[in-house]
Amino acid sequence: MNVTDSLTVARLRLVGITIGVLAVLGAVLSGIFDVDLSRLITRGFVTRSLEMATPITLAAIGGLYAEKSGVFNIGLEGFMIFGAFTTAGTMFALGGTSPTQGDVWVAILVAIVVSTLLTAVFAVLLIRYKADQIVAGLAVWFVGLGFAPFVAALVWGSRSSPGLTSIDKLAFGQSPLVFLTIVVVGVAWVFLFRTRYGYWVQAAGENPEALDTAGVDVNRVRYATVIFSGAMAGFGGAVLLAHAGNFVGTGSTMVDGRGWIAIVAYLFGNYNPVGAAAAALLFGALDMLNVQFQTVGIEISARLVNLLPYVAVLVVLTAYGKTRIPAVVGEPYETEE
Amino acid sequence: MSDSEAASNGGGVLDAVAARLLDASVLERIGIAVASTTLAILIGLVVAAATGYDPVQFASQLLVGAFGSERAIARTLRSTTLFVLTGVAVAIAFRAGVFNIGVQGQFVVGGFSTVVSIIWLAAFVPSGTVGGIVLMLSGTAAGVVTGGLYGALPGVMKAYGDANEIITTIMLNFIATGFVGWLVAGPFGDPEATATRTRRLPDNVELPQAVFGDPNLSIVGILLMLGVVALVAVITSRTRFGYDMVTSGYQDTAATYSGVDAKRMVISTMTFSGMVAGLTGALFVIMIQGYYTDPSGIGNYGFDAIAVSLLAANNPLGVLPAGLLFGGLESASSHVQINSDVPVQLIDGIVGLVVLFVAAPELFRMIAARTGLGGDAE
Amino acid sequence: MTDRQAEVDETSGIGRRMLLASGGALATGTVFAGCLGGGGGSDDGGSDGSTTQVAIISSPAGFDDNAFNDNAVDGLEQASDEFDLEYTTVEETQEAQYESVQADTAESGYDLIICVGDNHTDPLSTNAEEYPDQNWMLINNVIEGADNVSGWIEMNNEMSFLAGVAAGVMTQEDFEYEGSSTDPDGSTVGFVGGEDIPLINAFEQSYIEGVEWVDDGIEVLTGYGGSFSDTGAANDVAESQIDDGADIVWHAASAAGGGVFSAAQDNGRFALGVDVDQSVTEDQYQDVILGSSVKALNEATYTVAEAVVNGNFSEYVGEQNLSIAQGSIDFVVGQAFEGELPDALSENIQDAKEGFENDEIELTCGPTSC
Amino acid sequence: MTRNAPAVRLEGITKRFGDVVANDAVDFTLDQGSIHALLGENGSGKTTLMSVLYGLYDQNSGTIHVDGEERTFESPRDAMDAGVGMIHQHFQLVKPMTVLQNVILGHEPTEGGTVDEASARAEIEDICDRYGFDIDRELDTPVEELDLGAQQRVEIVKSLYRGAEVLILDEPTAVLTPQEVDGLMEVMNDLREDGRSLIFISHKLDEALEIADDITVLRDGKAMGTVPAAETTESDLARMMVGREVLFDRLERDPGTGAPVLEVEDLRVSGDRGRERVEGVDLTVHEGEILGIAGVQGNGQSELIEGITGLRRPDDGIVRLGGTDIADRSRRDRIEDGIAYIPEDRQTEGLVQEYSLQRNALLGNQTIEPYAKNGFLDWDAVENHAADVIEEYDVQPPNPETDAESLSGGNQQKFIVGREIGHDPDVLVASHPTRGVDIGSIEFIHERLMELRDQGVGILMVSSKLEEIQKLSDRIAVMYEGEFVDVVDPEAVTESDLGLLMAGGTLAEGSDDESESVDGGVSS
Repeated sequence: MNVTDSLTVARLRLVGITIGVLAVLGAVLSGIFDVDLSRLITRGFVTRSLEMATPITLAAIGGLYAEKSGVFNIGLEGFMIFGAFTTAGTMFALGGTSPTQGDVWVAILVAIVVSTLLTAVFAVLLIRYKADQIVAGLAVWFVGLGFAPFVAALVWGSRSSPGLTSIDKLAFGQSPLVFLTIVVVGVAWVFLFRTRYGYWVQAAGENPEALDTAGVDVNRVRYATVIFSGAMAGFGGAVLLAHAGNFVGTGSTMVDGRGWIAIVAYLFGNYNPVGAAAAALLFGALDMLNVQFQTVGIEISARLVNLLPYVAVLVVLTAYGKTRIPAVVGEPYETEE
Repeated sequence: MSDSEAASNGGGVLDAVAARLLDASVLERIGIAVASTTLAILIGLVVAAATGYDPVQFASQLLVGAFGSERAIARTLRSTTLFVLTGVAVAIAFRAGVFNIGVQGQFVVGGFSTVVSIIWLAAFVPSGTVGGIVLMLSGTAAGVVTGGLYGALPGVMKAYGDANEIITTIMLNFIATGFVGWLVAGPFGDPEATATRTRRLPDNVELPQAVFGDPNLSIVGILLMLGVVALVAVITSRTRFGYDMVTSGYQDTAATYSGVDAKRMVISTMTFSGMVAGLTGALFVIMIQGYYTDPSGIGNYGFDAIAVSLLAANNPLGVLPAGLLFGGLESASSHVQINSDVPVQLIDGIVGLVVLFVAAPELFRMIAARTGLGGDAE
Repeated sequence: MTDRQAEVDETSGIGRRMLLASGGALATGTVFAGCLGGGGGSDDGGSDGSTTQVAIISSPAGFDDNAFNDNAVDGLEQASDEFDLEYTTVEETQEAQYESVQADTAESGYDLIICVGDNHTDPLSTNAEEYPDQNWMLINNVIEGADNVSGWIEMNNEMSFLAGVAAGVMTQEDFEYEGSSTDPDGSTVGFVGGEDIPLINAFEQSYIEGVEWVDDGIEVLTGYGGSFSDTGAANDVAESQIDDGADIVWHAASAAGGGVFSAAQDNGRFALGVDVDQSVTEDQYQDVILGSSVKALNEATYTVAEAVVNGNFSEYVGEQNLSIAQGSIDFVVGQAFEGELPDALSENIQDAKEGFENDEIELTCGPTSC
Repeated sequence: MTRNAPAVRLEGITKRFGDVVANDAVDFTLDQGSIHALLGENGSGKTTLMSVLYGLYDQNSGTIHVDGEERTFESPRDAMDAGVGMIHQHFQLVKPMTVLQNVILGHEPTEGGTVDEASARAEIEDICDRYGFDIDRELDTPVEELDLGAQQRVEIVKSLYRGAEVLILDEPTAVLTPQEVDGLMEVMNDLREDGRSLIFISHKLDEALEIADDITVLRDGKAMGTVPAAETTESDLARMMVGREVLFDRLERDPGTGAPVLEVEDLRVSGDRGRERVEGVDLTVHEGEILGIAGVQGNGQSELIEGITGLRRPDDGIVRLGGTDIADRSRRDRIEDGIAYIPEDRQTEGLVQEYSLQRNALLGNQTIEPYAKNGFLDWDAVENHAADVIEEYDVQPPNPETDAESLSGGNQQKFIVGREIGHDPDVLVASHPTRGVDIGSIEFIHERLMELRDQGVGILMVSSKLEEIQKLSDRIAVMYEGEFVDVVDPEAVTESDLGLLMAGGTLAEGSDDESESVDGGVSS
């Protein structure tokens, strides 16, 4: 059994868990509370679960690329905040409080570009200046929490934007960004496991010397993946905003922990883009199931049910803790010259 | 005598070099901390100027807000107490090579269980000073134990389930905030209160004020902070446990070779770290809050503590000045809010930048090498 | 009681006018609230006697919530336009800091300090004593026995009840407007809360009672997004309720409420606003905001600020109310729906208000908790 | 064989790391279609020189010529493009990736944007056929599941796949059995006959003499000269390497043995991946005896020793120390019981690199009086201990404040040996006590071990150096695939006998063969 096979098994296991958990929870609760299951599992539920999973999936794919190559980008949350803010700012700059759909797309692109630039600075700190990855990542979060609302306050006189617009639905009542994300997941999988660059990414995180001696510049690979991770997190933030329609910068901002969940999602998905997407969907669906419970009047504390994904992560990490972390994550690679 | 002569030939030079390097590294760490802070504040001032505020006024308000009056100093010391204690909690774990990102959660459950246990016990203990002392001691013990257990949990999961502690502690932070929030709003909520909070601690649970007359700052708190710092410094440098712990942090294989049980070490480190976090929680509720409220509004001491610890190079003694810096910034941000129109998020951003720069000491080494400051880089 | 009656007359006179103006003022006011503040250098302001200096300390939710806190600031904004008055916003989201922030603010020499939210009560009872010459205003509670605190209680329960009445009436009507419509076959309405806390639980319960006052056969779907800032979560809850048959959704989710409006807009249903006329503050959703249940908190801050300027603060010391009886809580029709809504709505609202004025309606919950 | 321009010519290569001169104006010439051995002790600069040639390091001065053309290699990729390949001592393989992915890493054929595995597979199979490699059967196996010999063959195939004309092999025999070494020699011969040029880095004189056409000796970063293999002898080479005469004599031995101190019965220990690596070993070490364990690395010696010292919990069996079964006791208990251990890996186990020698002196002693009392440490006592070890074992620099990482390998090892012997143990377990240590230190450590034995301590020693085993041991146990195949008297066997046993053979089948050189290759 080779590496991709074992990952496939992990992925299948995860999908199994997803379906299992949801089915059991839904069935048991609808039985206990005598609620028709079709009221619980609606098309809207599926749509919202997908939308919930989308930004997490994008950030998770970025994060797993970086970590596969040996760099732990714990700053995903911060980059998502920047992404969301930039999207809102651009939409506002282009179209005031009533931007067009074209403005939305432009804003998403701008957010990706801005995130890319910011991450480039971050990547230089991590790779060239060998910054501690955990701490620098946390710092990105702090900086995001500070500066995004600060700039928002300068732009709008409030840390939250006024209502802008959200992206129009496409076929089947789904956002085009959901479809785009599905494509991204597929491409990310093929790229990582089927192209030479994907091989390099994997080698950079497992044995950078081997890659170096094969004539590939390890740090160049890592620059690429780290910048990609920030761009994807920014993209995730942009998608979040494009679905929500306005920026909220109070408290922990509208991103509200999704970047952290993204990290958990790819660990859960064993560094496989498809697995990460499945994990994100699991979290999204759990969250939305919680909403359904409230709507149909199943009386369990929302606050407690909201903790379910976190508990699930703990159980799975501990019971199925064999997530194989790339061998040299966190270690800067030094070529002698 | 002949030995020392031999040493002075070949070894003497090396000796001097080694000693200089050793000194340099302590100086260098201090230098990096100072440089990071200065650079971050400079960037903050530039941002302030660029967005149309008066940077000089902003800077002076930072200073006045932190140390400009007795009230300011008291406020600074109050935050400093919490930052230092949580910083020590983080430093303990980091020293041992365990990334306890979960100090926030341990701080929350510790404080909450202090409140709950004191309120429960108050019915059995006479009122008055003696009763108050009994309540405070037992409440603090409850906080320490709960914090320790909550810290032990990810330790056990790491040791026996191979679960990455960075992830598990982050998850446990969310769970602590959510679950305690639920408890405060529901089962443990004060039925009389309109706000979301527990019942108040009885009146005899109060620490002597003694300093600056600030009702929320007690000399006991400051002494406790200094005591914990000293205790942890002694434990890490003078005890077998400390040696085991720090050795595990530097090189776990060597620690195992020397007879350290790696799994147990992870658990005891996390427990120790969690106990200090729990103690901080207890101090927070007894000295400052007086009841428990929704933990999502309690402040991010546990997260900022990571930065504090890092700024101090995870040295328990270094945590004192680092905590003072953060306490000062926190205190200043309160002052800036009241007395200026600069959006206070700027200070949050500056704190983020401090952390970012501290994470990249190499940056300053290169700057130093380029500019010829700070002597030769290694 | 006679003193009190006099106040009522005076305040209710302004009340009506301010209520209607509140939405518009808020829309412009909040845009600058974050940067304006009272200007720097107000350290010893107020003592020079010319310009009145006011500080306002936020509730744990913080400013920029497009609702509660901003509404309070809005009154000051208006006062600063009309009088020689400057104000500073002090955001403090940590309850543990209130005692110290209040004291620090008092030390800075403001003529009036406004504390937004019930969470300030305990610290303020200490500080009101500590700073006996300081004028304080507390929103949502009173300090018993303090002669320097003006305590204002907003009857959120009454406000929520009115929203419930409006929702109950409209879900039974067959009503269409620009692509949105009610569902005449079903009678289901929704409520979306921010955080699941006693304050908002009281909103929920009073809303349900309002709906059932109209017809107790109407089903009320309730849910919480878990946050006052996550519009996405509020949107999800509202969509789920709309999926399940709700055609009118009201929210008590502060800044996150925007998500409820967009859910209504995307699914061709209607929503109701809270605190201020949200068809104005969130005007891109005006085509689905039938109306808003509002309270004149801005009126309260304006009134007290004016009193300080005029040197008659003492008239407002003690318990003050924002209530239907005083004309400072009402239901206003959305700006796009002026004259469009069925008469049944205004009739029922009028009946309900009279019910309160004549003490005929009893609510389970108080203004801040049940 | 055309011999026009040399395949590789290095002129005046100087490479410094900070103040340390690793290569000092080294000249080196590799003829086309030949095997050139680069001999030298550890730290003599062999690997550095080859890393310069391979583009891993930039030389400070000097020139590189390949096929007569001067070249500058910015990276290994440049070197590879010029046809230079290198097989590193530590394999440069990505463990979880498959053999095929490893071979083509950095040179993946692509089609339509994705890796064209089919054409890569065909090409690799072609190479395997040509040189008789067997790894084409395992192309889809993750490399980490292969044994070390097979991993080495993957490395060689990798270089060939990349079109290497010049192959640098960095100590390729270190991890192989003598029989596997023969196999490698055959492969090298085939490659030479195919017209490729090989550089063979080694510190084993016999191997160099056997396979190489020319031999260059490095010492302290300087080239001491190049000689044709046919015209030199082991002792000439040894003198060039060490700079003085080297004694190959066996030390005097006192055969008297005392009571058993360490008894192991039917010990079973599993390795990291759960597989049983020690499959029922019995052994006894007596007072005043050195029991040597010979064997090719990876046959369970590490697990056996870890099972005895307490670093690994045995699955089954008895470990009796002075009559008490300690198999269930912890590592710490066993230290306190009197087992001292010179670990296999001094860098990661025996020393904390960032600690001063003083702090390192406490390593393993942190529960033992006088260094610790009631959980508190007595740093003065520790410092005295460190100073004693430094003095007695001549550790350089003689400063307890020096960080361990700044010491040379030999000095690090002397410090560890001194510290462990300082425990006043009943039993000393020594794993590769002189690996990577300079000759002076080797002699010193050997003397100390003999002294300790003479004081009545039982010593269990594992070493992959046969001459060390033969020189020190009173009895030799040969370990193969988790079991002892034989216990022999060192006086009664030759190195080739041992080699045969280590490869799983028995002495009855055949006692000698011509491929083994005479006894006593110098090694470091």
